[in-house]
Amino acid sequence: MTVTDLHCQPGSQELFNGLCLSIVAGEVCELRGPNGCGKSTLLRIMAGLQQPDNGKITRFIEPLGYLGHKFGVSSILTVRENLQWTSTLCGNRLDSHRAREFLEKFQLLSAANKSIQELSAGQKRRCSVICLLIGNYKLWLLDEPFSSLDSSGEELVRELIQDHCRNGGSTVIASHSESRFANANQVELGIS
Amino acid sequence: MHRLASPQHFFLDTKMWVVWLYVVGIIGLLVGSIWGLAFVPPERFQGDSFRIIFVHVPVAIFAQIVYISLAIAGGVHLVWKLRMADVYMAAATPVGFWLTALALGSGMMWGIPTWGTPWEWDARIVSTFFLLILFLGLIVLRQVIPNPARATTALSILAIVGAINIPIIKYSVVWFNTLHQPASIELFGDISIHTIYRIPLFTNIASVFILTAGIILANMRYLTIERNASKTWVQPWIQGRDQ
Amino acid sequence: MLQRLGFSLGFREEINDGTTYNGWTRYLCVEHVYPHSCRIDWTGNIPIHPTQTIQTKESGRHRVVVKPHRRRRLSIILFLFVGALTTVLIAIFALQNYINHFYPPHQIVSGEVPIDRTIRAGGIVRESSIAHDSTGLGVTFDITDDVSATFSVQYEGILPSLFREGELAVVIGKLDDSGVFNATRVLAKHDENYVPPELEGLIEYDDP
Amino acid sequence: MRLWLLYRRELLIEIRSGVESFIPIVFFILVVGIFSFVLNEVVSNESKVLVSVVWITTLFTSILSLDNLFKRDHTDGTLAVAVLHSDAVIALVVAKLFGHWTLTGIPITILGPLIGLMSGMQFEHAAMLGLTLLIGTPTITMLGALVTALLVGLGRGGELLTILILPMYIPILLFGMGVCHLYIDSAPYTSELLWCLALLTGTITAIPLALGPVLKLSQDS
Repeated sequence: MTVTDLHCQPGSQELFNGLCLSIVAGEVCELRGPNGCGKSTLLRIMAGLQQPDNGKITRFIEPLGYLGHKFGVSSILTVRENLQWTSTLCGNRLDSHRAREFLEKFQLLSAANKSIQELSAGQKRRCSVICLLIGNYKLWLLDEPFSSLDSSGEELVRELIQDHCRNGGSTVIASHSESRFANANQVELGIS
Repeated sequence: MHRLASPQHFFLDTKMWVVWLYVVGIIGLLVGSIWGLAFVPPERFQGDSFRIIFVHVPVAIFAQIVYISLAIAGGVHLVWKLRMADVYMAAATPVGFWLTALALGSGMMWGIPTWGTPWEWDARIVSTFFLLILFLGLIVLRQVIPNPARATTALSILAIVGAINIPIIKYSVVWFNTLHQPASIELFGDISIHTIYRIPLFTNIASVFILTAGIILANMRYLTIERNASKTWVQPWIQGRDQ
Repeated sequence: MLQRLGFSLGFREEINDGTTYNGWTRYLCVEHVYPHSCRIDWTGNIPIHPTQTIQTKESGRHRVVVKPHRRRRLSIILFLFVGALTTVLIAIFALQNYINHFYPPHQIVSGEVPIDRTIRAGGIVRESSIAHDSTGLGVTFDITDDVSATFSVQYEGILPSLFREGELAVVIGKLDDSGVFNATRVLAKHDENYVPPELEGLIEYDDP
Repeated sequence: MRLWLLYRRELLIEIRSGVESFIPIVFFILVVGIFSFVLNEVVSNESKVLVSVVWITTLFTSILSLDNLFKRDHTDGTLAVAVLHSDAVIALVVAKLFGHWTLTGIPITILGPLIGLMSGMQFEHAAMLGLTLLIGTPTITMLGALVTALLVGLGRGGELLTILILPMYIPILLFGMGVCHLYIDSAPYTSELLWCLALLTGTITAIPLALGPVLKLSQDS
């Protein structure tokens, strides 16, 4: 995926101008910067949810895994129904065995039949990460993936990202917590 | 034509056009309406009340034309993302709204002497009324959506859907009207246009066209300034050095 | 290592290299770039997922895009075409058989008309057939189609201002068994009226 | 298959959200009831009025219920996930339209003629009313969904919806009612019925495909 001379000016303040970026397979790219510097806007533009003022994004791999601030799970349905819904959406089969394995890995097995409303924010975040895994996308765009996750959850997600990159996927993370990835290339989004 | 696409050239070059459009438009309107209102013999059925036709017909025609042009600008914006298309839409919507309001007003003024009631559920008045609502929808939508990029795209989609609906609405209203409660005297239907009326009418139509184009252009110039306020070439005008 | 890549006008040639990517067969589509379009010089490799092997073109005028896509676009275009076609056909068909909006006089006279239901009948008002009865508003007149069939109409109420002999009129009401049509409403056609072009067949009525 | 699963999910959400999804039907019955009560002497002898009342209330019920068509998914973020899969979004949108239609369209198509029969309408007039509703309600749902998609995520999209959609609904209303009125007058109604069908096929071809990109556009709130 390549981003060429992106210019975005939502309000009066110009977020970025002439930004060039290319995400290569098997690489973690971290967007750093204080709040309000347009990290999530850039992520939304890369995901295609938002139109930049001008500039062009060529995406080589079409389905992108995007994890935004909102949890991508519908709050009325139960965890299991959400998993099933995401698998139907992405078009790849999810048998109950694999679902159970995911739930065990994320310690959500107990909450499997409770509706999302009753879960805590951390559990919701884990559920949306499972949905991300189900889609087995090549490119992950994560917006503050570690927010509202406890230490075990954070550890789990980081390990997931690492082995995702190892077998060829790539990830873009927008977070202001300090970097924990060795070979990640940093993109500083300071307010000029 | 490509030169005009950039806001700066657009603003500088069109200064003279606006002046000319205003001048010709106003003169044309004066000539046409004076001629129509004063010198043309009264019409056999309705006498003097018929003269409102010189105001009503051109205004009603251009109300629809402006809406169709909005839809075209919407299409252009969706396909080529031209900045000018967006500015045109922002400028033309209020003008279209006031044109339709004027058309309705003059229609009512004409209704009082001929039918005795200002509001007559006649097919043509009803479709102009719905056109007014469509324009209102456009204006309201623009104010509700905060993000300008999304606002323009939403507006262009609504304009296109609306434009597709105009002929259908017109047809269904005319059909419904003639079916149930028979169409009373059409607005200008039952008077075939004699030649003596034709000339002032056409001058009026042409002058209204020029005037609307002038107003829209002036609006567009104002909007280009407003949108590019932060740009350097705009600063002299912001300090009001020369208008 | 990555050259600036721009979109360009070109045609897409699909080479099916057989590998599948989560259920989609992968097409390698090579876009042949026309010389006059923006110059793309493509050298070296493109950061594509390492598991995909790419066959490089020596002429350098080709840009290789690996895009797993399906035969989706064709079905969408087909669906759009069929849908639009049916809509237009139905609309045309609707416009055509709009005209027969009321029963002509010969049907009324020959009795093919349901008796007990409110129906619409229309025709030309026969000359000097309008007779006001003495009591007040009642009026009788004959409607004919200038060929053979004529039927008389009995109506209570004010006749429309533009109702005159020799003009078209439409009556709505019930036909009683004796062949007299007692109308609840009488509508007279305009003399010259601006009829929107697509409604040629329509008759406009006028009723005070 | 996927469509069926998504459709089931829509129904599940509606049922699980409890009474809220039955408000439109109650609203429909209430408004029709009020109208026929107030205009009692008119409605009883002239079934045309009742047809108009039923049709106008259908419009308002659909506007009332269209507002939260996308709202729940937008707040949850599932809309953002769905929009990213550009080919799956069409299936989701069609499932949503069906879901909404089953909750507002079908009950109205059943209740409308029923109310008509109850207030003394002849059977075949009520049947014709049912037929026109059957053709009209999907068109209303689809057209309304398009305009709602424009307003997704805005705070007070609901009231604004009415202003934007009503002019678009006029043709459907007029032709739908027109067919019933003509049928009651026993005048030939085929051409109007065909117009209803044309509107239906027109919306079926255009709207589902257009909703995907429109939803994508209205994501960046």
